[in-house]
Amino acid sequence: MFAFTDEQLQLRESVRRYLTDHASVRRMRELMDDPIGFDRQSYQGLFDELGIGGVHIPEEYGGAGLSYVELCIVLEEMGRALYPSPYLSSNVFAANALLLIGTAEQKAEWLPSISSGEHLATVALYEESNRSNVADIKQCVTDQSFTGTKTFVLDATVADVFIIVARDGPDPISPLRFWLARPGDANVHCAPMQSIDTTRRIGTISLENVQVERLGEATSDTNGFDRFIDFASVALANEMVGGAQWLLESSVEYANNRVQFGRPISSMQAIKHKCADLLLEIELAKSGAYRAAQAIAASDSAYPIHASIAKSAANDAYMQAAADAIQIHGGIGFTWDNDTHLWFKRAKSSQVLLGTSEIHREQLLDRLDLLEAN
Amino acid sequence: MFAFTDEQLQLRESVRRYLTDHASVRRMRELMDDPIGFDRQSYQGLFDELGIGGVHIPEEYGGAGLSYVELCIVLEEMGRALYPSPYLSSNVFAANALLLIGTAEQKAEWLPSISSGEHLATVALYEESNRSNVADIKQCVTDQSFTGTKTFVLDATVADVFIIVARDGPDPISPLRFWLARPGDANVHCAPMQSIDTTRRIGTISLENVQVERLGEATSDTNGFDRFIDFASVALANEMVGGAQWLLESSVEYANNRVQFGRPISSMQAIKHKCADLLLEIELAKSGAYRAAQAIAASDSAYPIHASIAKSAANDAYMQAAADAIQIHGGIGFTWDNDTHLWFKRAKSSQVLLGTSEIHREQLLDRLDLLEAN
Amino acid sequence: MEWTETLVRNEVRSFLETNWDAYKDLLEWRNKLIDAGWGMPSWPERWYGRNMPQSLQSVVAEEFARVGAVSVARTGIRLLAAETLLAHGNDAQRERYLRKILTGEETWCQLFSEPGSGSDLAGSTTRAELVGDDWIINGQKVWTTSAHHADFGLLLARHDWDVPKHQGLSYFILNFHQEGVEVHPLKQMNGHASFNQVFFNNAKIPRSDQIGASGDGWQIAMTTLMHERRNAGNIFVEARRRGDFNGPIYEQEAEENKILLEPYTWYPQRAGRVDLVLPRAKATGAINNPAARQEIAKLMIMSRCAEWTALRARAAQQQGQPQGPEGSLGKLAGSNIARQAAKVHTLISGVDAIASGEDGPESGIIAEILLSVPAISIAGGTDEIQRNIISERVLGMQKEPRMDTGPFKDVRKN
Amino acid sequence: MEWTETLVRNEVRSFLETNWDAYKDLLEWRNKLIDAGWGMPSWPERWYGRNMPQSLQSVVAEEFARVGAVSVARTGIRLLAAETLLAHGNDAQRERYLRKILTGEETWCQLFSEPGSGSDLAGSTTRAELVGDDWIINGQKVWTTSAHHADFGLLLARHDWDVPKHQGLSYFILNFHQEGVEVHPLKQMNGHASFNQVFFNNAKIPRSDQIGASGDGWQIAMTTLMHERRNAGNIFVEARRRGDFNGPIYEQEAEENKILLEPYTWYPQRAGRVDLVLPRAKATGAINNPAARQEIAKLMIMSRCAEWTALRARAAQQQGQPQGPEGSLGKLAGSNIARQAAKVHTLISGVDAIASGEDGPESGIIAEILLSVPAISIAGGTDEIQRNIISERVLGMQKEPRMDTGPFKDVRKN
Repeated sequence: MFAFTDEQLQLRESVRRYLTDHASVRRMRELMDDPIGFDRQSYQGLFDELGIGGVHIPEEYGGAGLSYVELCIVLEEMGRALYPSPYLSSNVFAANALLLIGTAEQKAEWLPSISSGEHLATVALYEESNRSNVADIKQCVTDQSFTGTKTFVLDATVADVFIIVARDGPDPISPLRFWLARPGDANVHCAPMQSIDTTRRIGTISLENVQVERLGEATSDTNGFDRFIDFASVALANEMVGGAQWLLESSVEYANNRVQFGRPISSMQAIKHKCADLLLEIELAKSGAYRAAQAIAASDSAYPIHASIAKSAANDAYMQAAADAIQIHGGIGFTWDNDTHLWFKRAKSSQVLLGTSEIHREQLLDRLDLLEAN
Repeated sequence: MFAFTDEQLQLRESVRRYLTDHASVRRMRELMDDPIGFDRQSYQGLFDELGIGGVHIPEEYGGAGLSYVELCIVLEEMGRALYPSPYLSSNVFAANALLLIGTAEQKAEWLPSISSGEHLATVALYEESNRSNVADIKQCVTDQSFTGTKTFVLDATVADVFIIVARDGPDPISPLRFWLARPGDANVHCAPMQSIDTTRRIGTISLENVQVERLGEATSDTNGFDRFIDFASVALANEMVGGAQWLLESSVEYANNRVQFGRPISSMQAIKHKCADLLLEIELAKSGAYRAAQAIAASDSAYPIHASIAKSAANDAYMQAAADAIQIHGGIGFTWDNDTHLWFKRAKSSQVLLGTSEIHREQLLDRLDLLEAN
Repeated sequence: MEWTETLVRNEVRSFLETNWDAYKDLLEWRNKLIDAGWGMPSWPERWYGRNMPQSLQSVVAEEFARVGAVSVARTGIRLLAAETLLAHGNDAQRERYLRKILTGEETWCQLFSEPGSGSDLAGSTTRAELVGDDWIINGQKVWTTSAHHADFGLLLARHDWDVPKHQGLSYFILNFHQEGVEVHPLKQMNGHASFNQVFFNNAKIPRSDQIGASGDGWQIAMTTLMHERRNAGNIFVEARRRGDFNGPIYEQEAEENKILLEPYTWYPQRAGRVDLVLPRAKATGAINNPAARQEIAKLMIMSRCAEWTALRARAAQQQGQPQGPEGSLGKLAGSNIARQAAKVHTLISGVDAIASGEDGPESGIIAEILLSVPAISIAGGTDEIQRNIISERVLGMQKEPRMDTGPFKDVRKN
Repeated sequence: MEWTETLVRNEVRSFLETNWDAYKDLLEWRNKLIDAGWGMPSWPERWYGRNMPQSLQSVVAEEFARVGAVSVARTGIRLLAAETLLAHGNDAQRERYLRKILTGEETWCQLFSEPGSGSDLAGSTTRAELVGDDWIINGQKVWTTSAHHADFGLLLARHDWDVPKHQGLSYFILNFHQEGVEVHPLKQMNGHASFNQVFFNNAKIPRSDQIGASGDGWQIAMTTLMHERRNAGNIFVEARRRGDFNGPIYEQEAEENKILLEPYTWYPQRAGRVDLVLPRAKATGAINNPAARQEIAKLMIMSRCAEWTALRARAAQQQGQPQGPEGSLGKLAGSNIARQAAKVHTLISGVDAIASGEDGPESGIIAEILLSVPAISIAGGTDEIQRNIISERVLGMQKEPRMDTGPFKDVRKN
């Protein structure tokens, strides 16, 4: 174990080739000014050409029936290419919520259209109270009705259906549950939010007395939220290490070509050692991300530990890579026309979504303790 | 303000010259195997030749009547030279306890003989419960009698008198007070403790039903302990930046002389940049240490903030300098015969005495908050 | 004449009593100041000054501040141009340019950095060829602040490719008002465009606008850079509030400053905005999070110690003590502080950190900090160059082997 | 013969069934093993082996372990000597030395590093001069593990000072049992003396003990170092517990190991003892301190990710995939982990961190960690050298300009 199989390597290769052909940086720069922010045609190609709309979704729901490892390979490549699309929000997060919590009927209703790209779904997690710790959600559903504003919702303005996370009743310790808000409700209002990362669109959705449908049974276990966040963190961590790797490669290439004082700056220890340290940090983060994906794929009960490790290591490696890449590029790295800042901004948005490293480190020790206690 | 005066620079110069003449590393290495651990003759010379036995002790108690700034200059030079002596324990810590808390009678009784070197005194702070946070003292004095074991007592085996810190009564929130245990009591037992830093001797003292004398009045304010610790931390921080400076200088000198691959290693960016970063960290720590000494000298009410900053900055700078110095020296820096490890060990003992950086950082925010509230 | 503090104070005070009037026209007032020598009193008497020691300048400034008197134009890099002309220009050049620098009628910029020579300024490849009585300039400069409204530029260009790189450079005054010069704004990752690229396509410089002799370029540029380092921070000198005073002249001055300072509005964000940390930590509740507290405290400690280090350097200098290492460390300290501040702001804000513009905390200032901090360890000499300088000049460590000592045409370049 | 797993397993099993006896004398048993070719089955048949592919070695080891059979002597660096002799020695040398390496009768050490050439091994200045039929050796080696009980040393020395440094080196077998060789222990800052200094004062080496030709020294040393890297960690191979088995032969083996492994007792402390962190954090209550928790978590994350990275490298290798960068990062990761572990141990222990020996926590192990960790980023190639190697070999970055390419006598040295 722990080496990718030949099939997995082929999957990586085909996704990379597809994104090289269909998701150039030039195209991405055009999309940054686009109100939609992604290319419907290349997104649809993921389904039609590559068949990765539902990598980890069972075949009965229209997916490819592969494991979380394959999903994470796809995400790593998308992170590397900084591919702007609702794939993470719809095909991963929303699909996960359905897979983990939904009833058989709900899965049958929604997963096939998500897997085919027909519907875009997104999960609304953030609100005023949980900026730092995503679990500090206060808003609630009462009598199947929800009123409130969710923020930092990925791809809010293009989604066809929302999965709202809210407490099941007004008691502040009521369990967190997921609720479907059907499209087309007149009391649902979406607006884009300005973000430093224009390759990952966010928005607000405001709901007023909107009837929502609970995902899963009322009696289902109350750990669904934690599980969802862990799965999401692992997915994001894999996307992140792909981006970090791109930054390192582009920095090394630049340093090999950039001459100052009569020699390439890649011959200077300050630059060489920075890159060596970065390689180490990124490879460690990759191991964390891969291991966590594997733990989920293998239903390893220790996966929450691996999820904390993966997100924390990816946060630190990606931000370090982003800062170092700009530094290695020097002044040119701070300009708009150079591509480095696009990955820098993605690193920043990834770092804060689903918890900074401090949150995950604190959680890791709790979880290690819990594991030992069991 | 903030530049040393000419007199202060002269004081520094004369202490440095004295220590160069009387406290060579060779002599220090001999003393490391000595049960006493310091050179009585050179220690006595501090009083007789240099007149710095009571730098900051008022003239009426036999001192030089200078300020805390001058005391800290002396300590910085001692730290630089790694001068092994009971100066810190007796002339600084014990003298401070008397100055800050003692009654006029107690000062008159003890300070002159401490200032002249006739008596060695030491303050016993640590016990089983306060290894990490020195304030977590549990032992207490009841009916003027103390039973318990104090550990990590500086120069325990050579001290003539002990100042025990203990709670005033069995209630765990009773105020912490300082108590004199007179010399010669049969129920006081001292033993040396093995320490990684053999240039700073520590020991245990065990007392059983020993009658102790309270320092100061029973009604005196209960902040004496905090004040004592802050003063002590500032003194130690100044000692530490002297040691850090020595490590940097010796590393630069070694790097300028050490040739590998046909060039001095000081021409390699990895070494140059390490030294530049270290210089920055040390100079910042010096500023913190000097500023705190000045705040105490000027009775600036913000001195607790400066004390936290000074100790924390000195901890980090000294340990970094110690680790970097060994790394720059390479294999030779790890050998016993090279001097670097002696400063490394002092850095480590200084780092943990009176609180690691984490403690001081946490305290700093409390204190900033308090200052703002007032 | 031997200046003393009392003498200076009395003279300035009497001059201001007689002449200062906030209802005068700015240009008129400045010309009067220039003629009287109170605009740049440390300059030579022949060139609008009073030959006064630098140390007494603050007395003059105090008296100006006391009555709210406006001084000569000082913002931007115009004074670097003036100091360079004073040190290396000829009298005709001083005559032509100095007064209008001080009146503010003509603005200047610095044309040193190039796309291929960022850290390595002396590796300039902008080409200067003498054709008849004109130098013909071809090439490109970059990182040029204020080029879009500059009248003149201080230009470093190469006239000789057969000698080692530092020896083949010359120094010119370039007039922006000509066809061969194009200025394009250079947009940064934080959305601002504080800098420009300047392209020369057979731009012309009359021989009379060369400063010094051919080959003196590097040495003269060092003078400019020395003044730049000395004035670091002074760039904002005139931006101070004049809340207590009123008069139309202040509006004229404010208008001038507004244009000049526009490119610098994000500079405080670049430095990390340590001032915002505690207030925001309290507002968000992050002050109660022990992990955040550690990082905030680290920042506070670095920041306070760096301030004190700067004070220490200044105090030692004022007491005439030999310069210690403290003075050369500020830039590197600033980078570390800014980086830690960005980390702390992220930690405090959580997901809010990425919301920008009006959607973001502090009306987008937090987002702007996060996108501006990367510049501080690059602009004006990267951290790596700073560490080289500190290790060589302060610590006396050895230089690296040089690969660029031969004739410049043979040196490997971009 | 074409070896298969089944064939190997059957043959070894039958050999052991017939011959293995824990009541045999260790030397007698090993000679039998050597003659049968089961001691080093991957070696050539002519030299005590069976020419078996490396991949089947584990099958042999499994069968030995199953019955608790002792193998040939493998600890220390003796196998590096053997592999070097197999690769570059002549038959007379193999005949003379190989068997006694495997029986354990003669021990070896490596004489490469010098005080003046630590990172720069090829800068060796130990002098070898051919006088008659003897090489006369003068100079000094250092960091020599086990020299105090070595019979022979693998010596790198310089015979030619007029050629570039890598070309003037030769490789010898040095006999320690002579007057011209002095061994002094080298005490470390943690109190141990795991290494030695070795001084040569006209030490003699017969011509027949030169390996390869003059000038081949560096190339041969590379073979030794390659095996050293490959065997890293294997040094402890024989130290495994044999709790299930009894017999006098184990006592003989244990005695041999005790001597050989003594210098390495502090190596686990050098790596930071991550295993002690959580138990001690719980015992001291530091686990409840949020600042400590952050640092502990950082350590756990680094340490787990590094373990997984090593597994990843091994798995890819086993699947025959091209080697990724993971394999070369272990040493640098180990340094970072050890440093963070030292930080965490200090934080957990507070003042207790400095109490050593019996007065210290974990019977002085914590203090020993703090005094041993500094070695890990130096020994076997400093972190700086590792970063050079990684950046050049893995990332394909450029080398620094070289200052040591001319005749060695003209190269600047210590």
